[in-house]
Amino acid sequence: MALIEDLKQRVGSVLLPGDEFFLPTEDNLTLTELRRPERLVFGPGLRRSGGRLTAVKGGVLRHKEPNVFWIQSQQKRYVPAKGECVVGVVTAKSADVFKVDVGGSEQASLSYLAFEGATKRNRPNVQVGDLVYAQFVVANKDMEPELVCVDSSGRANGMGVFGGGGLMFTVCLGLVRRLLSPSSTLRVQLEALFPGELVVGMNGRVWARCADVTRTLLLFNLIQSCESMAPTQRDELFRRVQQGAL
Amino acid sequence: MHIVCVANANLQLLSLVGPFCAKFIPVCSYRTAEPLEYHRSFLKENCRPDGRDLSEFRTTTLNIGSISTADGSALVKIGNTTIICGIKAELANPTVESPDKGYIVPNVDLPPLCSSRFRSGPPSEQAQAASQFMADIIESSEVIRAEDLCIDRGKLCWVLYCDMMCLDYDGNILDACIIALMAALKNTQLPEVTINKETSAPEVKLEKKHGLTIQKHPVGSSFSVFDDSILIVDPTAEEEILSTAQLTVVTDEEGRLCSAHKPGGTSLSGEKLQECISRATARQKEIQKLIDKVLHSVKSAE
Amino acid sequence: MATVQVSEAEKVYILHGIRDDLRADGRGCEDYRHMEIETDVVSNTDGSARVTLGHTAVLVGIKAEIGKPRPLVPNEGYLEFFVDCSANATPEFEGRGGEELGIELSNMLYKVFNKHCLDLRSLCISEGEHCWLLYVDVLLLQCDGNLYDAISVAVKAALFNTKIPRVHISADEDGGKEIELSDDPYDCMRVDVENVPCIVTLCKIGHRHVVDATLQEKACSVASVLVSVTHSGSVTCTRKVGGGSLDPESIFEMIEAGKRVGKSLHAPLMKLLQQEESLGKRRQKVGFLG
Amino acid sequence: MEECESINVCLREFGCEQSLLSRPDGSASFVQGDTSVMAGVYGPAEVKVSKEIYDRATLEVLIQPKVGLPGVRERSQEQCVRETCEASLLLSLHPRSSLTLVLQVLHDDGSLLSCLLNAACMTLLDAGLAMNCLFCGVTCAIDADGQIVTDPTAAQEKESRALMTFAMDSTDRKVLMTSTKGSFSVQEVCVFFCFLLVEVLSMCGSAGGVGHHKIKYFITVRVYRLYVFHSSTAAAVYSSESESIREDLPVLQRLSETPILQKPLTESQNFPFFAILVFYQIHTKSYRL
Amino acid sequence: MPTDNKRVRGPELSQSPALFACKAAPVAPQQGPRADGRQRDQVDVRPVFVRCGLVSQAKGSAYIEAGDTKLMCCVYGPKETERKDETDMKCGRLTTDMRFAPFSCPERGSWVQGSQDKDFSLMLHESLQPALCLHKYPRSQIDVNVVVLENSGSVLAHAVTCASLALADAGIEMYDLVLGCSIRQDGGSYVADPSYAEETYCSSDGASDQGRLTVAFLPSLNQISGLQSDGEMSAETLTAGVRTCIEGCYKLYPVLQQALIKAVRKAGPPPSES
Repeated sequence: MALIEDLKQRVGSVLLPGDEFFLPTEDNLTLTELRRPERLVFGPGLRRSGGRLTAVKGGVLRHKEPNVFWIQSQQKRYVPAKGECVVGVVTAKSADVFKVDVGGSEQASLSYLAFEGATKRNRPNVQVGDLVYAQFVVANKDMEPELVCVDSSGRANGMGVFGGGGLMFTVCLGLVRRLLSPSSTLRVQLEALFPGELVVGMNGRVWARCADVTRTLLLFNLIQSCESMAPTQRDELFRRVQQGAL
Repeated sequence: MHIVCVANANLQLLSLVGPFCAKFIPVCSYRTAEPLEYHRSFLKENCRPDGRDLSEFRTTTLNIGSISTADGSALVKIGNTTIICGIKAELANPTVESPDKGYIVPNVDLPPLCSSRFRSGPPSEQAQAASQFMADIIESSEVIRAEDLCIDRGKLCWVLYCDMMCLDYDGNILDACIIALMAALKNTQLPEVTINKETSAPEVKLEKKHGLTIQKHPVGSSFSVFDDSILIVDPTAEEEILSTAQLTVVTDEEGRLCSAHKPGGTSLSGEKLQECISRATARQKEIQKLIDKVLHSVKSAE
Repeated sequence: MATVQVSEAEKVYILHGIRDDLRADGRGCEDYRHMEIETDVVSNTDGSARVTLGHTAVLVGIKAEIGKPRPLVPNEGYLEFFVDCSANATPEFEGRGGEELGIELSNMLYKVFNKHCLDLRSLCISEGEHCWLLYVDVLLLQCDGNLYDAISVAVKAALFNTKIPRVHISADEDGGKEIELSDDPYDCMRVDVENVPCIVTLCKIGHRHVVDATLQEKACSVASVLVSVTHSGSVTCTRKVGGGSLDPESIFEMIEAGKRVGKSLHAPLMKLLQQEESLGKRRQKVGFLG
Repeated sequence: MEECESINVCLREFGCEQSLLSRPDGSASFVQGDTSVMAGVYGPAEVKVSKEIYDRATLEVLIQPKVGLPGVRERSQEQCVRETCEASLLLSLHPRSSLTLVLQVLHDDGSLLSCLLNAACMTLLDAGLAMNCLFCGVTCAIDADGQIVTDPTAAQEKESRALMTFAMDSTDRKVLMTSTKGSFSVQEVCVFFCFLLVEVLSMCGSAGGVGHHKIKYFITVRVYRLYVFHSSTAAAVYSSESESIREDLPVLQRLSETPILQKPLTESQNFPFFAILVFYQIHTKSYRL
Repeated sequence: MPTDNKRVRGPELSQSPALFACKAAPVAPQQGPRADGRQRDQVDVRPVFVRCGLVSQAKGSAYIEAGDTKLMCCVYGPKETERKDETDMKCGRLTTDMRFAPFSCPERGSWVQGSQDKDFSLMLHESLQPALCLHKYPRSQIDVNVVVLENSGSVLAHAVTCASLALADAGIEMYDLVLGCSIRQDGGSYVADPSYAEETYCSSDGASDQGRLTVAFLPSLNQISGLQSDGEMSAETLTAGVRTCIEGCYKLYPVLQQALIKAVRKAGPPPSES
């Protein structure tokens, strides 16, 4: 298909808002022709309206087999998306929900019952100001976002209220994605350098705890400085840290 | 009686019977439930809910000199939209930079009285933008030469406070403001001022009055863009809210443009703009005729 | 304005009492509460007075400054009023509430203390150029009803206490005028307060009206009438306040009563003020906490 | 009918830098000659109940002049910028939230409104907000001799007979906003439109780190003379030179990024370089210069 | 004074040309018939022109013209209260706003509302409130906005009349209409419904009984909802003045009734209950 070819050709190049691609007209879909149209998936930054596909964000076009396209862009403000795990701060308690600030435009709600083992009698011990690691089950533009701290089988699976100590800080959303990517060299390098706990929320909030406060702070500074560094520079920096230069 | 109408059902009805028959079906609820669809169904037939076609202005009426406390005044009605303009002349010192120039200070006020969308307190952004627009028009078109307002170079000059107040907001206030301002300026009578040589104090002869020299007669025409393509003239308040862009073109009697003001909104092609300009030129002639006619009747009545 | 919650039973009690000319604190319908007046309480003003009426406490300070007369009346000085409703008086005055009441009160004061009651021409120094400007600052310290009456008495007392330095105008070499203030602190001008009115607030409660209503009584009334009366019994200002309406006959009665009460208020007030002044420095200052 | 030779109209040197403020969600500075504007955008964030719109985000634009408080003129400029941004942003994606765009004028040396518009566009882009199209603003002046000056300085503006500012969108190349001052003939406005040739000249991105891109765009607006008479279709020539951005390009130091703004871009700088030429033409009956 | 950044600014200082006039403006005659030919010491109010329902956007509106005094009033509501903390569960809230157009007085006024405008708004509020059935509109707010287009005396009195008409036009439940009337007392004689010149003119010597009086009156209930006087008058003069004003209100009453009937007729017959 022409569109796919067109798109594939542009993979890796920069698109700007307003760049358009034209989808094949619906007339091609005839009943006699048995060939099913290829399923196309458009991710963030691409918008389909009628027969047009428009880029709405500035960034690099990415592709994943078979036909998944998205624009990789830089952003600071988090917009909740279903299924994403985030680090939030509990800001209020009401009758049966907590209000959690996740950095979006609206506070998310988190039910008392959405914790592992929580029942009407056995309420989780969560205070205002606590940090929680939770997952979005409802996140769309028209509804209040809703978080849970259990997976589909009712297990905590790493989610829930954070223990004491540690440090939370905010980085840009691109760095978070890099940290979470399965092939992230950055994460591996960090782990090698400072063994400890690292919780990364998709909303750009990172929580870290190492053996002592000094190391935690070092880790925090390292991650922050990684935001605008090339791999080679980073390697250099890490090497120096390892040698105790910092 | 029907309370709520399903939009789609009505659309079909409308397309069958045409927009004019739409009045017989419970239009009110359709209008409030789906205002945009309601308007679209009319625009499709090249007419508008109030019976006008796309390039038709509402009836414009003008009343000149109704406020005796003002030095010049005019009340303009375009359909329901009502603007009153009162001009007060005062004496002041000219600025050091331009010692031979007077001041014209236009201000537009949208009080809470004229529509429920305005709050009392300092002027809204819309009112401020309108004031700035009027100031730009006066400057661009050179309606009055600022030098004419000078009485004694570097010492004394006139300040014309042109205060425009909206009494009924039903869209298209910019056009109405320009007409009101022009008519009020033409109606303005300033007393004679002389400078006493000995005391160098001004002396005003209130009984001896003269009018202002009006150089240009700018007239505005406002347009609204519906659905990025349909252009309608003289929008009502409802149409202004539903439309995606506004455009005001101001021309003078020589056909020159004083302003083409489009503060954003959806884009417009050059041809459409050209269309607007020619409509505005025609409108300028109509309005100038109206002002002259009313002024004449006021004079003959005296 | 400061309000209190009054239950229906209390209202009926107050209403019935007033019907029989018996008020909750034992007063009659045309009696004031205990009033205390002290003048010259703030040393850095030109005139000041403190008045307490029941629990209502008001402080008035007057500053005289030289200013330019208004273009329309070039041969008169003028008064400026500012009422500060401090949140100390009642928490309701915090923010906008106090500001609105302050404007309302000062507007009323402008109307009451107009040129009919003061000789504003004596405040003129040179016509069209200089005049005395009296800044009257009213501070509400505590609110227990009947603010208008307390403020008007305090303003009158403060005006009585005001000492404006004498000025001498001399022509300098260039023909211009020079204003010289007298150095002698005793060489000063006094304001003639004989004709200055006092406000009497009459509250319509049931079929009768009472003078100097407490907050509880105020809560029972539909409307009140302010009458400002001079010593001779002429009325300088009237105003209906409150959400209700009154029939004409009761308005006439209230004006008549206001005139009667106001007239009888002036003589003892003036006597008291003169008495205090005659004490001079021997006077024992009470101050705010006394 | 004569054929008009191309005249050399140019803009002052301009430049832009993005993401230079840490607090806002998107920021940019735009420099046109000596005119310079700094901008920041916050959002989508929580909205005041009184300003909440049920089906789209509320956009607020605040313009701060170099000295003093914003007045009526700034309010009028705010209206222009806001409505232009509203047309290009997809506000319906973030209902019941607020976007706040703050524009700080650093120096005004003419063509301020166009500089404000350009800074606004760059900021929105930097914040990664969903947009239909980009837009750019350009100011033209007609001087006393009838000559057209593009991107005038304050001195040129003062001497000019008429002044016009346009904003064009990048997809349809149509007029988003016009604001004019002074009087001019209908022919002149046609010429103006003919002149409007939006040239998204250079847009370069530098990439650094694993999957981390910093994209820099330069939008140049150049005005050319068009030769087209009686043509009613808008022809767009869209030529782009693109080079894919490799993941691990050496990162330029932050500091060294600033001078690039002033310098013309060269291949040697190893920037991916795009040039998009867009000819914009409109139907005109006839014009003469 | 802080500069007004929200309006187009003029010069720092400007003065009315009337201040420099060679000849003083003619003063209102103190004896004999008045400048506009009306009679002294009689309840000779100016003929009024009243219209209801002129403003398309408002729930109810009225325009009143008495001599050269021109006023317009619009009513919006009942609607949700703007400030949540002021919501009254039992009773509606009435807000009044009265302002003068800058060109309405011989001296140019400022756009910014002064304390005088606020005082007028407050008196308007006090005069109208007793006539409204506010308990029928719990938790809501009714806005009354008055604009004075030309001030030729007795503005407050006419503002009250105009506002009550607009309220009636808006279909707000009321116990009665409210009418306003004012007089100017000048020594032993008085003028009813004074013009601007008669209102502001001040007598040269400190003669007694100089004052102005405005009364708001509910004609069918025979109640006074607003009373405001200033100047020095004896209690007897004041009482007589109030009676005069009431008489003046009764004179206006039929005109207003006619205007309302006309407006109701124009709105068309009520739909039949079939």
